Amino acid sequence: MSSALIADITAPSVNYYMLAPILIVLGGAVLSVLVEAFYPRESRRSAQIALVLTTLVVAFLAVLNIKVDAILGFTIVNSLAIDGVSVFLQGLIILSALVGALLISENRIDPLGDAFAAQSSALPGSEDELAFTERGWYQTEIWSLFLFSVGGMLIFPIANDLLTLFVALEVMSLPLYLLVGMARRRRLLSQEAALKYFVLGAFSSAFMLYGSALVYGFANSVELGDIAKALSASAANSNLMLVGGIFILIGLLFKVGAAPFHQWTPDVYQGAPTAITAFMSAGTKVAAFGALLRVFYVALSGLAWDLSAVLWAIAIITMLVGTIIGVAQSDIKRMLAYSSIAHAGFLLLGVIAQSKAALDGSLFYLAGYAFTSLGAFAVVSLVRDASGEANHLGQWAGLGKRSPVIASVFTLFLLALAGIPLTSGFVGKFAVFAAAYEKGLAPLVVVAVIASAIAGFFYVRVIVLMFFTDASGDEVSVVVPSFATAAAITITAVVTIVLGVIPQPVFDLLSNALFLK
Amino acid sequence: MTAYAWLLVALPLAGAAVLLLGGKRTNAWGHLLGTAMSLGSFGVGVATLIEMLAKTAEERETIIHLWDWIVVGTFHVPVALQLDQLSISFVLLITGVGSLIHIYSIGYMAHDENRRKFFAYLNLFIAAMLVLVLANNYMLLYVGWEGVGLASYLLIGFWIHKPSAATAAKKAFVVNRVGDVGLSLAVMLMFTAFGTVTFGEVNAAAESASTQTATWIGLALLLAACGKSAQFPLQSWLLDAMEGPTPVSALIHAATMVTAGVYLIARSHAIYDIAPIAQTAVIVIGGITLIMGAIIGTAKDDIKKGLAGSTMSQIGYMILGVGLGPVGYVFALFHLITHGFFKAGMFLGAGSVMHGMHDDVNMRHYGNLRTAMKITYATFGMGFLAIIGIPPFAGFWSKDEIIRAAFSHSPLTGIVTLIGAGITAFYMTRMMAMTFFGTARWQDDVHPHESPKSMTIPMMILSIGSAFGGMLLLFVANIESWLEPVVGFEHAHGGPDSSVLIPVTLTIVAIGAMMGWVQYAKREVPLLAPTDVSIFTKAARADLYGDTFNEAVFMRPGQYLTRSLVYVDNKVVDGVVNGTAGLVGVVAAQLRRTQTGFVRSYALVMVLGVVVIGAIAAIVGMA
Amino acid sequence: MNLSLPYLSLLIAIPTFGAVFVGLLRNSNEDQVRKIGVFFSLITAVLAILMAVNYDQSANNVMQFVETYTWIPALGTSFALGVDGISLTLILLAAILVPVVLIAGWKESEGQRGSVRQYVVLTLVTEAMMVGVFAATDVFLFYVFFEAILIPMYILIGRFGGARASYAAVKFLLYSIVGGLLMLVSLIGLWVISKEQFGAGTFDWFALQDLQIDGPTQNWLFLGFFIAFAIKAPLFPFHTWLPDAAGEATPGSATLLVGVLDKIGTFGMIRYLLPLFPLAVDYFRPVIIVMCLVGIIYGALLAIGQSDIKRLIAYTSVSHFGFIALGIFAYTSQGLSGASLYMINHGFSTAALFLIAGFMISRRGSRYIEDFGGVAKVAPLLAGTFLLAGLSSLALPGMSSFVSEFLVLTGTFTRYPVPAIIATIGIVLAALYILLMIQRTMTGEPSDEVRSTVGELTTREKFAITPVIAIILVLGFFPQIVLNVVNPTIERVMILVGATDPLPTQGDNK
Amino acid sequence: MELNNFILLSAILFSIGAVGVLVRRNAIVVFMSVEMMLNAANLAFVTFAKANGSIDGQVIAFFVMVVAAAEVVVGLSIIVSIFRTRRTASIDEASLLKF
Amino acid sequence: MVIAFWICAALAVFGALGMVFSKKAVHSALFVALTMINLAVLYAILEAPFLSMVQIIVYTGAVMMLFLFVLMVVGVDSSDSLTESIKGQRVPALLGASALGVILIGLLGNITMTNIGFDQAYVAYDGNIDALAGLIFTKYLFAFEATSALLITAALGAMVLTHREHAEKPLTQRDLSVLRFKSGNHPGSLPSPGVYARHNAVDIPALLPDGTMAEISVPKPLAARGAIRLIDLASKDEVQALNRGEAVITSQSTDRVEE
Repeated sequence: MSSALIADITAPSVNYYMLAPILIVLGGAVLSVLVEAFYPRESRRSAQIALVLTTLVVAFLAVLNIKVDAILGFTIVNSLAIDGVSVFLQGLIILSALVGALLISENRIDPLGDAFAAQSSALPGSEDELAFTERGWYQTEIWSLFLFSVGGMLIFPIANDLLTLFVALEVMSLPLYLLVGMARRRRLLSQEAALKYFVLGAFSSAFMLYGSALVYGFANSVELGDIAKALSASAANSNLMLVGGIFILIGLLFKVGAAPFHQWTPDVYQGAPTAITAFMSAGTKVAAFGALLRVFYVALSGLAWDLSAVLWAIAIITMLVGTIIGVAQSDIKRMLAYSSIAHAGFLLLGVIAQSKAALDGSLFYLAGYAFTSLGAFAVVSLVRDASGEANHLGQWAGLGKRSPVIASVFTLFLLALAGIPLTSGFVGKFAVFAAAYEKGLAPLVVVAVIASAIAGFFYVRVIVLMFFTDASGDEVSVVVPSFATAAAITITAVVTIVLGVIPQPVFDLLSNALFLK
Repeated sequence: MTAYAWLLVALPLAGAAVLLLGGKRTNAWGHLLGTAMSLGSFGVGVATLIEMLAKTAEERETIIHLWDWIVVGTFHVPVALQLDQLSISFVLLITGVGSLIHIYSIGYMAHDENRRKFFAYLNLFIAAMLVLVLANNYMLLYVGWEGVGLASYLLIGFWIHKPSAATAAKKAFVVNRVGDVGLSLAVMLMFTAFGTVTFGEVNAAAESASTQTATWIGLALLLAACGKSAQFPLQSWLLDAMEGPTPVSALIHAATMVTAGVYLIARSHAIYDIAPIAQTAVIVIGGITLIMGAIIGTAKDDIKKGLAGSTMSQIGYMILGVGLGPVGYVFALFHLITHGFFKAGMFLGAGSVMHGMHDDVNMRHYGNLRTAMKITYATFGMGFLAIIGIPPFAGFWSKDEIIRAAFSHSPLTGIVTLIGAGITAFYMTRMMAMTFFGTARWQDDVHPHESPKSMTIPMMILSIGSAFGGMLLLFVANIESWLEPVVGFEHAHGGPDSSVLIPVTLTIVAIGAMMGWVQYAKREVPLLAPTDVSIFTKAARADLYGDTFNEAVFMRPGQYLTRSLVYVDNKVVDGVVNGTAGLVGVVAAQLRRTQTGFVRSYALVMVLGVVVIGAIAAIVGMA
Repeated sequence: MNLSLPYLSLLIAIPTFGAVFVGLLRNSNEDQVRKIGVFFSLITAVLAILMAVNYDQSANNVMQFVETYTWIPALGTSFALGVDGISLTLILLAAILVPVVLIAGWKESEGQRGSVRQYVVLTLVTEAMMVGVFAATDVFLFYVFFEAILIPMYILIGRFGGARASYAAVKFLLYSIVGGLLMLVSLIGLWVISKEQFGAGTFDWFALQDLQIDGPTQNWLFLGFFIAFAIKAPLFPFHTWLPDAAGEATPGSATLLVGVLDKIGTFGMIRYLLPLFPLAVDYFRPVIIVMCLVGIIYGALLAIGQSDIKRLIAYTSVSHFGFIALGIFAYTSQGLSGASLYMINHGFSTAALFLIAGFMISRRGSRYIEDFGGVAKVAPLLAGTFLLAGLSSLALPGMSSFVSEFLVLTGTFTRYPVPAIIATIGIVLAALYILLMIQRTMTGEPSDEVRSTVGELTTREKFAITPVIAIILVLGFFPQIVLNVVNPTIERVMILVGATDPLPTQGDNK
Repeated sequence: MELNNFILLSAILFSIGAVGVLVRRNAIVVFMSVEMMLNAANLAFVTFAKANGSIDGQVIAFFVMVVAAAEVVVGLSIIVSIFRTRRTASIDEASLLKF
Repeated sequence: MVIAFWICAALAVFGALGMVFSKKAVHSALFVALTMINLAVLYAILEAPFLSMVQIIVYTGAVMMLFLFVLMVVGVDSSDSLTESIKGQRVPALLGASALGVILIGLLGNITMTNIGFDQAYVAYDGNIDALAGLIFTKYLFAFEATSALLITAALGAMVLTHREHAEKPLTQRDLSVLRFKSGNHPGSLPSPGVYARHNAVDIPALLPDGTMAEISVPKPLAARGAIRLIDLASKDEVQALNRGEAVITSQSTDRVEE
């Protein structure tokens, strides 16, 4: 190998402004690993929290910088696309992550510490574990993992080629698999959730990868733009492209929790530490839908007609499965998980519709849903009995009496999830449904509306339990949280209302949110 | 005075308002105020009449426009009073008889703790009845129409603690409502057809209206009249209405309110004049009720119910009379007024009897009361002579004219009226005999005595009316020409001559009276009603099965329907909703089982999903 | 007095402010809270009356007191308010009833799951939203209020009601949500069509009237709106939530619910269905009229069969709403004006019925008819007012409801004689259900329980109920007060939908 | 040499891998099956690289191997940690979360 | 080459099937390794020498070793029952997967594929590895960098989940012995029981040289149950005799339970 030839490899130009949010977050993650290695244990946790929050804030400023200076375009030989959508999604992900970080940092509500096992490697119930707990140790590696995951989420929706997409998927998912399994309480469930999430995640990413291979075979490139070109250039529909496209979609649909690839959702949402569930439900959904939108809008729009039947079916099944099975749930986290499935179904309408309005609607919907979901799970983490969170719905009876404020806030979130006006959920739903209707998806809109009605049933049930039912004898209480969770709940509640009452600023933001093709 | 005609209504209305709103504070003088208001109204009526008399016949009709009531599109209804010969006649009847009954009630209700309220209701009735007869359009008439219904409801149920009274009141109102539907339909028809609901315009437009329209309107109005005037088939409430205090029966259920149907038909004469079918229907209804009421009257032992049956029958005469057209209108109204005198008088007499008999109404417990209650006997007797049509008492003149008119229409109607006259003579004689003649059958603790002056004086005044009212109206007031400008008048042609008819009628009356006398004055009247009687008697006692019919055809099926609908609403209509929710629940519970908890089965679902999606895509791709 | 104030915004803002104020009050006892609530609702009422006084009956402009603020341009919606004759009267109705309800229901918020403070706050919030829903001239804004009002009402029913309140509240909410969602679809449809035809989507009520929509599309869009309104109104067979909700809610809340809130349905029919979907209205009219007729008779028969006073009143409302809708879809000025007037009258007469029934129920501690009897003897004034309210409900001439009911019937008759004849059965049944109830509760000898518990009206109760009864009587003889306001609006609606009153047939063969 | 055969081979391996995931109870074997699927994808990448004459497929396959390695590490550590707790590697045992 | 393909393909499929159908996980792992190696050969056939080597090194060398390693932790010998325990899983699973295969083969079987080869691709580069490097460090630079995050995550994850930290510093040998002696009793081993029993039995205490019984020599559980069989003290002399080697155990000594 001659040195002359190596010199021939001209280094790609890198626009660091564009990359800044990602680099900052991943850099923060690496720093966090170093902190883990070299910082004394006693102050490690606070250092990590400070580092993570700083990183996220700086990353958000970097996103703003992109936005304000309109530094848009492809970078690193088209592997990343920085466009209006990217900026919006990245900003949204970072904000969700900030709220998520606040929740993860909570260590007041559980007398034993935060939501994570003192040492995940210690056997549940072992003397070691007890010793760790008694000493008040924390598994501070979660912060590094968290930042890595956020990094992956930031890349996922802006990846402009299938390889980057795949890698980003893994960067995002692997830390989550781990985080899911690290709950302090009910560790068996937590580990089981991790295993399920992991196995199914790997399974689905195998599909996605295989699809990428087929698409690569068809287009001789994995760049989304090239794929679109190849699609429009080829006269006949290629089986390669069809199968490949479907398989890629499957990988993405898995991540967004669309039926029939949704079954991990309830189990993982239930088993994971609630703070992680909250973060996942917001961050993963945003990132995955961002990616789904990009892949579908940029690369696969040529297949839209071939896939329409499939996507209609998936959207319908997703909406109905999410809402109908949600009716039968008795665990609040599982219920919210099914709600998230249903919302994925609603959002699929925006994906299928393929228009600027649909895009705006979907992005708005994501923004609204992310905060609402974060807030809802944050409230879930506060309702506890002696053994940890009181997740059984029966235990929520009479909550309105014990803690009217928290119950009211949760009601707000439920109403937003149900899509009642003056909450973000309604505006989002409206925008998406309107866009879908505009593109001739009226039947889907009707199904969505029916599903919303069914979903209303189980949201309302919780409200009934909280306010209209007398408490059971259980010793359930709403714990007074630390500033972090209180702040998280306040922020999410405010955002939920503000987006519902004055959504126009967000729509203004979205006005130039387009995909670079 | 005409300009102040609104005082006619306002005075009693104000009386009612003061008495009702004033509460217990007005207890002491409430009855006096009520009576004063009624008398005041009468005074205004008299003054108005005098003013009217000064005018020529054509100028006598005056419309007093008070304010616009409802104006929507072309639907224009004023609150306006129509003063003409017809309405002023009614005004005087109502306020006159009404005032007498107010006075009577002062004594009759002296010991009732709610006397003030009674007078309030009476005032309310007077006001409503005046609205009814003074209205210049059917809508405003409707207000009076239901207003008197309300007053009747309140007064029938005045002794509210008596369940029978409450039921009777409700029944009266509901049955009246059925009739009211007729009135509202008539109004709607008129508006649809003519675009107006005022009497004048309707009557004017009716001249060019099609027979069909007129027929429908006529039938609808007849339905209304049936309800208010207790005509077949809506007669059943009147007998029950006797649960109310006797002055009420006298005023409302004899003299005034129940005759409103006659007034209504007379008012709408232009409609009927061009609708022979409707006219025939009126005649048939009148005839049936005439006979029915009379038959019912023959079997009642309750003095008030007997009189009520008689009222039905007499109103049947009037209805039949107005059904005859211009030959009958005037005489029907004539009979209405005379009937107002003698029937009110008899009711007050009955009240007086009851007053003396400890509120016992069973005539089988009476007998030979003429000795104990001379004034009552005398006044009642006057009424008796008037109703059976003995000349020169009032009833003779009016009834005779109706019979003559009926014969001029057809022999059948004539014969019906004659038979009616015969039965009337029978049951009235029976009543007279059972009450005032024969042997005293009083209970031991009953000591019949004459009523106080406040009661007897009105009775006396009314008996004077019964005696001379007919002649006065016919010969002095010349009622034919008086009412002719309003309702039209034709002399009866055809049929037997009065020289034949009067003797025949009187003969039949005499036969009826003889039979009654023989049976009830000459023979012993058992204390308990005999049970081994003919099916006719049984039927008559059961009000000719009117209630039985209503119960069997409307009430029981209605109750059944209601009950089953409640069931249907809970189980079916609501059931569909709850069922949908339940179905979702069941489906959810089943679908939930798919979430087995096994990773591999989730993976399987994914693979199957992929397969199905692939298959769909392949099929779509090929298609 | 001619003040040019932003009346509508103020009418929304004052109760809202009151609600916040009451909500934030600390260290105040229940009576104070209630007094403050009444104070704010009275200010609102006064302001509403002031607005009504300033309303120009002769003006030709469609909406008055118009206010428009930018809201969500992206969705083509703005915060646009304005009133025409119908909405003006309905806002007045709401503004007058709220203080009445607060005063009449002084005690009914005690001893409930929720606190008195919540009750007052929720009632005021409901009032603000009711004003909003009637004043919105932007369909989106209307929808927002339409849906959002469910929440305070839901809590009012669920937290302050009887034993099965939560079931009733859920039923109410779910029904409404289903209706609302169907309406949402149609709303979206309208928006999309406006986008196609105008280039930009809009929800402006005026602009939407210019849309050219073909028949089949109209039919679908119509259905969405109609079902939502039919549930709200409620028309048969969408009524089953009402007896439960009204039966379980406190009398005050039931009054607001049935008296005002449900009017949104019929109001929406006039405001939105007729001008926006004239073809569809024509298409569906036969079905709707049948629904109305069934509702009139069915509701009345069911009312007869009830043993629970409040449920009975609720069923009477089902019957009344049948009349209102019948008037609307008769498409005559009498029918429409009658229906508009009916809305107001029904509001007051139902208020009277519910509130007085509430007085009785709170005394006796039972909602069941069989537990009463003989009330008239122990509480004649109570009985008298109840009778009066009942007479108003059965549309006795002289009461306000007679005028409206008769107008509806006449208006219907001129176009559809047979349905009008069938509807008159409802008049008879109305007498039955009201008088049966009166007979069973008021007459007879009072039982010992009744004697010991049921007392005469208190001064506060008299104070609350007097204005309602006064209005019922005054409007009975002077309905023109309302009709003068409503008529121009109705005329405009008639022109918009291209309907004209049938001319008198002059006795020609029909 | 038919490159199609390579693709068919990759399809077969992919399907067998899927079968493995579906029928094997041992978590480790399940995981191996996933690896098998990834390898099938790699084979497809490499084959298409040759077919299309572009080296990208090979690069991607290389990346996949790295990613797979990382995934294996994480996956196996999860499996080990579960094994420590439950003393079983059967994936069916992890079925507390359901319905 | 064609023959090589068929052989490798057959072996690869065999390996894959073997993986699925082996009872023992270890066998499965070995079968996977077989497939991997064959894939490496196939890569070589497809002119991807670098990948071929990486396949062997990374997959067969590292990944499969990791698998085996974990299998050892879990238990090499454990064999799975191949009977299905989830109701309704196996048949649909096989059907589904077959259908998947059928669809894939059906849809992919008849695609037209060119065979361009890498000549063009290598023009700018010196062969396969340079070409790969050229792409990795330009076009796929970002993915490359991102994988580092993946690797750190993996390392971190493995540590977090499996590395056992201890709450305290572990004790050294020296610490342990100090501790042992500090407690003061029996630092050494205890005497064995039954030393002087007439027949070998654990319930009979040992006798110390002075003839006293060492009850500590009897296992604690027996002592706790009171099942110690004490030696007849009268025979002390005998013991001493025995000690001196003057006597033999005779049969007249009787077993006695402690009085």
